[in-house]
Amino acid sequence: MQKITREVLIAKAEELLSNGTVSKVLGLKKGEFSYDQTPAVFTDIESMKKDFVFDDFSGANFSKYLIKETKKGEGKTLVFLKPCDTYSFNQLLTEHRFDREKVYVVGIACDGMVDIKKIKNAFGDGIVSVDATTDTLKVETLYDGVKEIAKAEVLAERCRNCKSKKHVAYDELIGEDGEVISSNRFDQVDELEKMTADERFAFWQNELSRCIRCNACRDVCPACTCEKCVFDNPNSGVQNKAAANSFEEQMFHIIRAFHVAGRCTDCGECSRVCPQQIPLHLLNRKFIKDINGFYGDYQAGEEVGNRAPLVNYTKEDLEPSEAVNKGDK
Amino acid sequence: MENSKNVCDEIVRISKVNPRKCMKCGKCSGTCPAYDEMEYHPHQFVYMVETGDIEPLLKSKSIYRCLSCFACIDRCPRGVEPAKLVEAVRLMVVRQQGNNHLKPDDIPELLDEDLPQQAIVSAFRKYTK
Amino acid sequence: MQRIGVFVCWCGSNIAGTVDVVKVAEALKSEPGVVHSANYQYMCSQAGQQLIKDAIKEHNLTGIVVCSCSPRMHEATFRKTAAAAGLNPYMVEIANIREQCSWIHKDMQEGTEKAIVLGRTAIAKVNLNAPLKPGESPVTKRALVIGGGIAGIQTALDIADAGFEVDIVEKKPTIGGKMAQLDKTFPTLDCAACILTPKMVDVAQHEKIRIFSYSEVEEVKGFVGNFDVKIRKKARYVKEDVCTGCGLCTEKCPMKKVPNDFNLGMDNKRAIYIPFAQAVPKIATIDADYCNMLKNGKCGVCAKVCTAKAIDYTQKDEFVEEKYGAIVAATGFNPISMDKFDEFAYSQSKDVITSLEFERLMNAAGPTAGKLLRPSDGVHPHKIVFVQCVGSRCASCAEKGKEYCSKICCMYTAKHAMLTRDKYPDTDVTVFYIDVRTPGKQFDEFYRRAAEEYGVHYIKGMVGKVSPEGNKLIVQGSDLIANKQLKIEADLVVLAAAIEPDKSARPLATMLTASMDTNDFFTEAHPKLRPVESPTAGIFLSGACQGPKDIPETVSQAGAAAAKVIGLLAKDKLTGNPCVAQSDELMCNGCSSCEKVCPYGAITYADKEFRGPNRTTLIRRVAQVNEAICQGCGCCTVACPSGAMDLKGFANKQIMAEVDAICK
Amino acid sequence: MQVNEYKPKIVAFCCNWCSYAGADLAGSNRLAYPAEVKVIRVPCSCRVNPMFILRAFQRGADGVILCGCHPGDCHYTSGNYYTRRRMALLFSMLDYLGIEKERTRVEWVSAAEGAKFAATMNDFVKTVTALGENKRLEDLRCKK
Repeated sequence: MQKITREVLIAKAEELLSNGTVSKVLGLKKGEFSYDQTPAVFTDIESMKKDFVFDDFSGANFSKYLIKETKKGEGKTLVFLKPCDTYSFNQLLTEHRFDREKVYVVGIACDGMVDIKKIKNAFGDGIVSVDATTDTLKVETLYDGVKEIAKAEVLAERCRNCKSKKHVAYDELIGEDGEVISSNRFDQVDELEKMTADERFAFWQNELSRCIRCNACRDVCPACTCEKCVFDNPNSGVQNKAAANSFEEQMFHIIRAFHVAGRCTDCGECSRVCPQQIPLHLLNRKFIKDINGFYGDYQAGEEVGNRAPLVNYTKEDLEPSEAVNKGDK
Repeated sequence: MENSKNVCDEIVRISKVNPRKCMKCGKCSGTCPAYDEMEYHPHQFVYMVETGDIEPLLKSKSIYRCLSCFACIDRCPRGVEPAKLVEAVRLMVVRQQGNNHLKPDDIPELLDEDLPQQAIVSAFRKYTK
Repeated sequence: MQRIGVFVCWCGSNIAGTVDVVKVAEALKSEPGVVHSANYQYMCSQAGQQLIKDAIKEHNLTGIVVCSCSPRMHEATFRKTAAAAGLNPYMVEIANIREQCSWIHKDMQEGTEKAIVLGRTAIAKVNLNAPLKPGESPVTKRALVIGGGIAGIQTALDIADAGFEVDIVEKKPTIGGKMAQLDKTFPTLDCAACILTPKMVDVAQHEKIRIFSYSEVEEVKGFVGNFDVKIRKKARYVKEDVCTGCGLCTEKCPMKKVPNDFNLGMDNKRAIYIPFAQAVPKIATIDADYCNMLKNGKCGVCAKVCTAKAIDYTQKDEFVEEKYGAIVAATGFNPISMDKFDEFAYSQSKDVITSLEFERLMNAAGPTAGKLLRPSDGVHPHKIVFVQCVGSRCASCAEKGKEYCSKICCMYTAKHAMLTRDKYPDTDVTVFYIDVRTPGKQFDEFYRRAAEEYGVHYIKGMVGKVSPEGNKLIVQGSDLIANKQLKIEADLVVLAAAIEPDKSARPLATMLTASMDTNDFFTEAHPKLRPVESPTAGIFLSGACQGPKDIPETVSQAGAAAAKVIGLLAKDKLTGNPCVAQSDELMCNGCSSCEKVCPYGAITYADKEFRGPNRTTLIRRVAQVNEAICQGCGCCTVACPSGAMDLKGFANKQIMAEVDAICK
Repeated sequence: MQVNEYKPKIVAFCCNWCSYAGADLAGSNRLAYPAEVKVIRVPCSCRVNPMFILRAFQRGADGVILCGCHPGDCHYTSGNYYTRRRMALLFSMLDYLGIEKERTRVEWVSAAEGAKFAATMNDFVKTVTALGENKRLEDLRCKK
């Protein structure tokens, strides 16, 4: 498999910019540290050569940025999408969130991205840089010199349980397209379901009590693209910038998960960006697992135009009482 | 069976009661003061005559328990007159040879101070040929 | 800030008996926005309404809360009251302190406390109410009647006589329905055909009525006043406008072994047929399941003999699309299947028949030309047993029968018994019954005549078993009055099968969005006060599709439904329900979730320009609600993740205010 | 009457066409159920946003029950089918978070089922009373 590097992508961008296919490139540029990357729009190849980054830390899902970016000016936007990003891309198209004609998608193969938080969990906060050119990462730390760790150990959660190597949308591909993978992504949900209610409660209390309501999960989520979020809307009745009482935050996470239920592609961005490392993907995966179990397998974004399970029904659907008692056998 | 039917027709003829008019409401039996004394109750008389089930009635002591108070006749919503049927069945029995239900010899034993003379006379009329 | 008036009704002692109304009025005085609070014995009375009107003017009220009976009872009344005093009627909220409080609680303190909470909840809501103005929609002045039995015929005639156009859709090749199959009709014993066929002819000749026979309703869209209906005209392979109904084809067709459904399969018809002599329209129809020409291209006799050249083997189903202002369901009934009642040996012996089959056996146009002959051997039966309540009042055997009383069986059984005895005095007739129910004009007299004058044996008790033995049927049943089990040797057994709604009613109800009960009878808008209307506006009910009915009742209901339709069609414009969905375009994502769940297709999308950052303009796709189509269910409001979609009159904020008030 | 007897707060969302009418019928037939139950009338069960249910819990409700027309009988054809999906997923999620699943319920009550309405409410109040006060949703975020 062709290794996707920064250089390969810059060469592709140069080609597309110079032949006029696209007028700008949506990519990442370096932040304070090499692993700390931030989205950027490049309109010329020089600035791209200077600032564009792509490595094992370039996990961000770009689909969401397309909503705003495609509305700015004429011309197409070039975006490099990993397989998982293409699902979000399709889901947004299904919801008419941007004009497909204004995007040029280059699908790029992906063998998993690294989660810096896992490295930090292993070596502490003082990470200066990480060399991720091989399967063994060389981590330069501030206090302990250079450490080594296997890439497999610090793969992002969603990559460890990668659901698909297949691009469901692209204009062209770099590298080979893969297959949909049967992953073990519901194992953790299973484990939780097998617990008693008290144990589950304890688990979630431990997790959710760390939430600081920074809204990072919402802001990054490619399904959370509302013009105005209900939690910011004074007419919704649930508006709150800062929580008035502790309850409002459970409500935030439950409602957020509910609002994206059936639309969430399980891209894992919410958990990736959570500064408190709350496993938010476990809420989404619960909904996905239930939807699959109750109404048949459904993968959001698999095809443009699919009808999401919550805006659909059959006359034989199970009753809510059956839904909650499914685990009590 | 054929005989029963003839007997029934005869009972209907002499009583001038049409048992088909009965709608099985049970008011006759509901009002009958001799109900507890009777094996077959007024509504059953009507029904059994209607269906031709006459033998049990001919043998039953119930025909002598009816007081002929005519409450059933008075209260029947369809004008069936059950007491007349009971009377007719009784007549079918007592009119046969040797079937008098009351004999003069029985009287002294039945007498008491309160018994009105008229009752004895009417009992004779009722129970004998 | 609203200026709210609270009006607590005593409803005589209905409310005041378990709710301290004075205390409720007093407690609600201090709720936010309340400037006036009163109580009165009967708020709905003229004087009570005057009290509200006066208070609106005197205290300059902007909203009112009436604590009274259910809003389903008097919401409309108090809205009118408010409107009469110049207040927007949608500034009225009702706190249901009767049905949902005083009538279910016995304790005064408990009832009073709950009434206060309910009042507070309504006040919280009315604080957020806004004046609403209903939209208007035009009315298509044409009615559709679905079903061409006596119910549909009468409804159509009455509507048409009032000057409105009516279309009848009948799935069979002729109108007439069940009544056309009947022999005589109780309690007057006039012949069904004699009184029905003139009406059928009236329908055919009425300039305002069109008949779509051999047709079915395929699709219904729209709403009251504006229904769009697609009708499927099934291919009958005969040109309707050409066929003269001479019937020559039905005599020459070589395919003679087609079960005649009009005679319930007791004799045969040809593959091309006219159901009966007085059929309307009198047009032949080819049964494609049996026609050799259609099946394998061999034959063509009918086309050869037809002098009018009406036969067209290539005919296809056609679709007609038409607009209607009102729709009447008149889909009628059928006897239930006797297949599951093994105890009556219906499927074992040809001489166990249903009452409808008996009806055909007695009918001069029936398979025996009106002679009562046993289906098995054509011999005249001398002993007939009728069994009532077969499948009716059958609560424990839902898969076999029906829980309800079929209502018509007692009377038609009395009729059958009487007619048999009248025509054949040598025939002995016994009727087994659980109850004899005869609540109708001249009904009990009729039944008593059967028993008293015609000597029909009525036996209180049910038949438990019928067993064929030789050419006899041994009927084993109980005589509860004699307290005996009876065994009767019968020649013919007639089962008064329960009736059920026609199978086409359920899918039709779904198309019409009209509700049904568990037995698939259409539900009326109110069981007593609106018995001929469906809860769905613009849908009316006629005949047995609403519940078991005899002919006089069906005809009365048909007329009543027609009157309601005429009332609707006489209007030029309908005022809609203003409690409809509303999309806040500023917040709408254009994601189409709302559109997908809308059952009425009331939501469309438009690209709109919005102001973007830095004096730019953005074009966004946003949802727009057609207020004339929206029925106000609110499904879209929940599908909408951003909350851009809200429901007027039941807004998110209002419901949450209610929740808060209850939980306070 | 006991002074400290625990009385739960129950919010019942009832659709206007079936369940609210069923509740009225329960009243007309004088079928008693506890005063703890307070009904909010909504046009259709599909009008009930999960936010309303959570809001009720937030404001101290101990149980929330949602009543609508029987599947297939929705006045608006399909509203209750959506309700059924939404609530199946929401209730399953609440259960997943360790919240007592008995605190939420969906029940189909037709306009003719006054007796069912009363029986349902009696049963629900009994169930919620046995569970006691609703603490878990409140406590989910507060680490003890």
